[in-house]
Amino acid sequence: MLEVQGLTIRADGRDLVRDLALRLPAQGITALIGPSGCGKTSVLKWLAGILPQGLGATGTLRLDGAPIAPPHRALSYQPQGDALFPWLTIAQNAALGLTVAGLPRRAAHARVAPLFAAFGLAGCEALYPAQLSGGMRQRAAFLRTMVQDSRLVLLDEPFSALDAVTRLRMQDWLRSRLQAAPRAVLLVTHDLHEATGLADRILVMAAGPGRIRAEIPVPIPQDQRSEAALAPLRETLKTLLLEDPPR
Amino acid sequence: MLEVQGLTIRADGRDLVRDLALRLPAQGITALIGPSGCGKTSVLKWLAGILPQGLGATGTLRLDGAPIAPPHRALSYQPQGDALFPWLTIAQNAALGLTVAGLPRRAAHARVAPLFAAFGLAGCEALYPAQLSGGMRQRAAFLRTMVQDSRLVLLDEPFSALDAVTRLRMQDWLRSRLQAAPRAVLLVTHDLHEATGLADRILVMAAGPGRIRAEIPVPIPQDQRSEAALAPLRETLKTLLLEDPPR
Amino acid sequence: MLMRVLTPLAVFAALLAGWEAYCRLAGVSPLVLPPPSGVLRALVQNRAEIAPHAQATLSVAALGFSLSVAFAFLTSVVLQALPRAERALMPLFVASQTVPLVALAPLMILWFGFGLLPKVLLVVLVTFLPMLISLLSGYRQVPQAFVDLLQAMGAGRWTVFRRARLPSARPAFLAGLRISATYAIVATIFAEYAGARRGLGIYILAAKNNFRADLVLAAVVVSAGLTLALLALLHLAARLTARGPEGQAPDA
Amino acid sequence: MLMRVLTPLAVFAALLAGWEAYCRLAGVSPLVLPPPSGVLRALVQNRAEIAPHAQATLSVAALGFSLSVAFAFLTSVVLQALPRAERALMPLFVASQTVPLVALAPLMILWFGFGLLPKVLLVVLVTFLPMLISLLSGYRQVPQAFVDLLQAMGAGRWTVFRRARLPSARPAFLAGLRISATYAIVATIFAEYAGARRGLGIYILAAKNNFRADLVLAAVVVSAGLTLALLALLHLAARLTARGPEGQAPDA
Amino acid sequence: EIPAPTDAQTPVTIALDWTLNTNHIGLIVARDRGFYAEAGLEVEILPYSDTSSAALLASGAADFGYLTSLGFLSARAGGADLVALWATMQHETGRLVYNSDNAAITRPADLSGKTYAGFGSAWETALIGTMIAHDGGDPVWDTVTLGTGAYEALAAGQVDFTLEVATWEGVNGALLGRHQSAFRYADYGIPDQQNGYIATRATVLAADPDLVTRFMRATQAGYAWAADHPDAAAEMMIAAGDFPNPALVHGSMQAIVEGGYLRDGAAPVGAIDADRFAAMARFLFDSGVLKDAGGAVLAWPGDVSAWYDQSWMAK
Ligand SMILES: Nc1ncnc2c1ncn2[C@@H]1O[C@H](COP(=O)(O)OP(=O)(O)OP(=O)(O)O)[C@@H](O)[C@H]1O
Ligand SMILES: Nc1ncnc2c1ncn2[C@@H]1O[C@H](COP(=O)(O)OP(=O)(O)OP(=O)(O)O)[C@@H](O)[C@H]1O
Ligand SMILES: [Mg+2]
Ligand SMILES: [Mg+2]
Repeated sequence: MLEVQGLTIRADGRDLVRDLALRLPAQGITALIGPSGCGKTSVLKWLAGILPQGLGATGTLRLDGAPIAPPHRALSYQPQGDALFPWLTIAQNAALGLTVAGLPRRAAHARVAPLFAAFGLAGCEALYPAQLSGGMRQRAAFLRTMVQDSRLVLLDEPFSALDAVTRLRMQDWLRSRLQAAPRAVLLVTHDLHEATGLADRILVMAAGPGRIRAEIPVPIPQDQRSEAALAPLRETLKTLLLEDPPR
Repeated sequence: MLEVQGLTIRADGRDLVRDLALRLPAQGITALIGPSGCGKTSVLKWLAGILPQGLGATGTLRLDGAPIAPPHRALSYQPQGDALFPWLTIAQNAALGLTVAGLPRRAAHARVAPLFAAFGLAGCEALYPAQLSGGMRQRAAFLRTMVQDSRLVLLDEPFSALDAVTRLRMQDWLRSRLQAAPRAVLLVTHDLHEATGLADRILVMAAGPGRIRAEIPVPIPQDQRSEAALAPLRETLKTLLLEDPPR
Repeated sequence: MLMRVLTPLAVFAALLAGWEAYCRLAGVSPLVLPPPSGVLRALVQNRAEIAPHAQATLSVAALGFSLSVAFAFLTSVVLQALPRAERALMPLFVASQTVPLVALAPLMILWFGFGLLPKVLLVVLVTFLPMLISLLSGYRQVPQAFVDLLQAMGAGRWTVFRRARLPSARPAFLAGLRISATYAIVATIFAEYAGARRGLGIYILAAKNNFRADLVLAAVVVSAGLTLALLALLHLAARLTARGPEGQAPDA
Repeated sequence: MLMRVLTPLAVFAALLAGWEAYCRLAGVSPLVLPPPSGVLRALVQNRAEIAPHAQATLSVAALGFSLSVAFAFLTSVVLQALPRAERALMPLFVASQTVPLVALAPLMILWFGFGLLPKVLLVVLVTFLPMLISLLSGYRQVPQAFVDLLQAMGAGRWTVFRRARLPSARPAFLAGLRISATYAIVATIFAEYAGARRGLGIYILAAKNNFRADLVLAAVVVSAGLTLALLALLHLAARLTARGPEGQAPDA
Repeated sequence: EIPAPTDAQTPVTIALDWTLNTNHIGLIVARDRGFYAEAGLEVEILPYSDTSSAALLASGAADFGYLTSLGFLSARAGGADLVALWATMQHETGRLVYNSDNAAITRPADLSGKTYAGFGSAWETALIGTMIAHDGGDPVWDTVTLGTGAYEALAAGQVDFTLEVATWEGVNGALLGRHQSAFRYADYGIPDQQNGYIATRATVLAADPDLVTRFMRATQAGYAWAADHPDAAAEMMIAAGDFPNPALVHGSMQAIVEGGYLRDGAAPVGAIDADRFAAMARFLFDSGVLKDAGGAVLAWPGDVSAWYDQSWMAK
């Protein structure tokens, strides 16, 4: 279990996030949802240990009760968009986390190779990102993240660069992928349809300064999440989100 | 009523859109929905008379039965994003369509001025786009389109640059705006939640080559479109869209 | 902000100090390498003599640069309207940059006399292309959506140019202006070298022929000062003419 | 594609024809303006003499250019790691471009003698800054997400540089290389003018002092040819070393 | 003395004052007839460049320099540590030229108010001013600094007059069929001077007088041979250099020999005449051309005999 306490993020004397507390169970998807600029990305970057230079932060992070300092191997981070390096093949991109961690190239590729099929990328190993469709690129980015074998995966709006239809497809894909190989996930999004469709638990953030306003469990099993079943929850969330004054 | 018949759009000998027919009533919102690359933008650009150079098109366009050739004053086009000119003030941006059409500057500004309040932009006349939030910029773009007094408004994914919460807000705003000042609208989107939330009628396009697969009326009155009421329709649409093979 | 000015100045002062120390300690002949103090003294003592030369250089540079900007602008307007002409002419313009001007300058004096023409022409030759390339690439930087919007409003080619392409090219234009301005003074001096009545080029030539390295370097200092002043002026003009909120921030 | 090559060539041929016709019809003295045919004849007749000069120029240019690229690369690596040093040094580098080299070149010969050093230094002076600026701006063009990704993977500063910044700078590096290459030959000729044993600069100077405008222009043609060959070589190298699918398309 | 063995040749460089021409004939002859090699020297004649030979010599970039009279005197007076070893031309080869069809010019006084194509050296002003004033004119004129472009500009009538070397540009003008007339400096108040000095640094002379002697004697032998065999020397020169117009070299050599420029009376080739040396120096001092390193006009030092040294000629 990952626990954040008293997280305050400051920029130029202004609190972007104030005294935020967070608990992430060892299993399941937690969605972090909120209006633009409320600090979702900042919280995620702090967890990943890559808060931008201008920002200062205080707060404690515990993994199973023991304090840890990010960046930590137990957490892997997937930035917004796919962030695939255009000058590397898909295989090289997928192995990036391993080679950066010091694994020899050959060993890293051996670790990555068996996963391509499961990620719907069989035969794409030697292609370059520009040769792939948006959905395939996104799956390659997931492969790069998942092969790092961390305990918690931090996803910053993984589907925001995709069109809505591909997004629906990728949500289905991610759901089944996580059922096949469970992993704890923190998913940042501002799309309530996405959050309700994927998450086991939704944290609603409010802006000015950023804080957690509500924690909403999603009690519907993953395979029964039809539009009708999710409708009441979505209505609630919509009201919650639209309550927040526009910025 | 606007009528398109036998529209075929070609690029390099390949048909992007083939033999497409379309009828737009004089009132209400028609959504054009479909996967990425199916040709939605191309159809809209053909209607606006701005098909890119590489593309060739054949087809007829009739307004109330009489053939017309785009660009035509009866149709106004709003490109993806907000396309506000950063070097013009909001008032100058809003008056752009009028001044380009040859109206003197003073007269154009006089026509635009009374509308700022209704578009939630009172006091922003002399500001520059960079000084406005995303939602305000989008409203300014709508103001620029609506003041052109065309009979049909062509919107290409007007909300795609906005975050999900602002998008919800802007959908509500557009709905009420159109109720206050009705206008026929053709709304291109690939977001089924958006299409069902706003449209009176949904045209579902399929790719390879682009064609209309289904025409689905949305019989629910605009003020009763709760998540629950829309759920069955959304489920149908989702199935329809996901049926199309991924590209 | 203050630090951003002070640090380079400190480094510069250190360089000068090192040069001065080297001259004094190694006892270098001032004929070969005068110390900075010697250059400064020469500059102060001969300021009355240098001033008219500097003024002559400045006028030629200003005239050539203005003509070059005007000419580049007109050419860019024509070329953006005629893509075929652009494709035909740009390779020639680019190839023209590979000609060693050091060889051409004396010939140009022969061809065009020693009036203003050859010097202005040389300045134009040096400064024209960066401007033209910047402008053309600036026109291309207009977002397609802006063009689409205007065309759907019924705008013709010229309206699209005037209302979207031209304003979009402003940053690129300023960048080109800055590059060209950096070379305007240097190119003028270069042209004067090949033949002139007056100007820093002539002054440098005479100083060199009279074995006055200190005066050569004094003239170099003046020339660098003129260029920096020209750049500062452009920076100011860019700020003053900026439209929109970026008028407050330095956008150039 | 063929048209893109043929149209500029046709325009160029037309220009040459106009020049030739002017020389013949106006009866210009070939001492002042030789016709293109005269230049060509001079070039062919004196090719054996020009060749060793061209070769000398090419070696100096190649050496200076390579050193400049290597030096610019090393400097860029150091400066991107030390932002404070970058802020302190860049204004000085930029100011150095405002110095009229025409004045400095003879002094450099005096300071560093008749050997390779002053000429190579001049080439470096001219070509270093465009490279450095291109590289530094290239490093900055790396998407923040790439840096974030690597840092979250535990990468240090150097790994981020090597795996993300450096490859991102490739297009900017190639652009800088092209700009610098355009000036390498010209700068060498310029340096030779101030003092050399051999080289196109010396050849041009001698031809000029012997009143042989045709030989001057022949040497100019050779120099332009060398520059274009250098640019073509770079283009080829860029294509051959391209990674990814853009390797097929011209990316430079 | 014993010539050094040929396999241990001492490298020596000499910088030129101008693009290779007949003034340098002795250097080419000495090199190509092997006089230098016999003296154990491997002489490299550096091509002319935009950097003056006086500066190259003073800075140590060359061991010897072929300098114009003005170049030597300015550098020496300005504090450069140079010693003249040799004077090629026993009389002034320079002269002031104008187009013969320019009816407005008949005498130096007519040059007042005319346009002069100059070269950017300080003594031109003193020279022309003195000539005009000596002839009773008002020494005011317009200067355009053109360098070598001066001759084409004069031929094209863009300027009224310029200075030339009679034995080079003068011969070339005649070959091109240009009708030009000239005023000799010495006729209008300028002391007749020797021209074309070979100099070295005093430190070189002090450190290795033997080298200087070997070099200068071989050079002298070269010039002497050239004076005796003008046509053969011209051929040698043509073979050595890249001369577009061989007739110019022959014509120039002929003019040099006929004009008594190389050999004047009984004096050995290259001898420096003390009186004429001092007279010219005096003229330059008095007309304010010579300045110190700080730019201040120098006063006549009274004696300049230490500025040259021809002890290498003595046995
Ligand atoms: N480097 C920085 N310096 C100063 N302020 C910053 C910096 N980075 C972000 N901010 C501010 O912090 C706030 C939160 O930004 P953040 O990116 O975390 O929001 P977000 O919730 O991820 O928004 P979005 O949904 O638009 O991605 C914003 O108001 C932003 O302007
Ligand atoms: N100028 C062009 N030349 C050739 N093909 C083009 C051109 N413009 C678009 N296309 C192709 O036409 C097809 C339809 O493009 P279009 O932009 O109309 O799709 P869309 O439905 O709007 O997609 P999206 O949802 O991604 O905006 C795509 O396959 C695209 O690659
Ligand atoms: Mg974010
Ligand atoms: Mg589209």
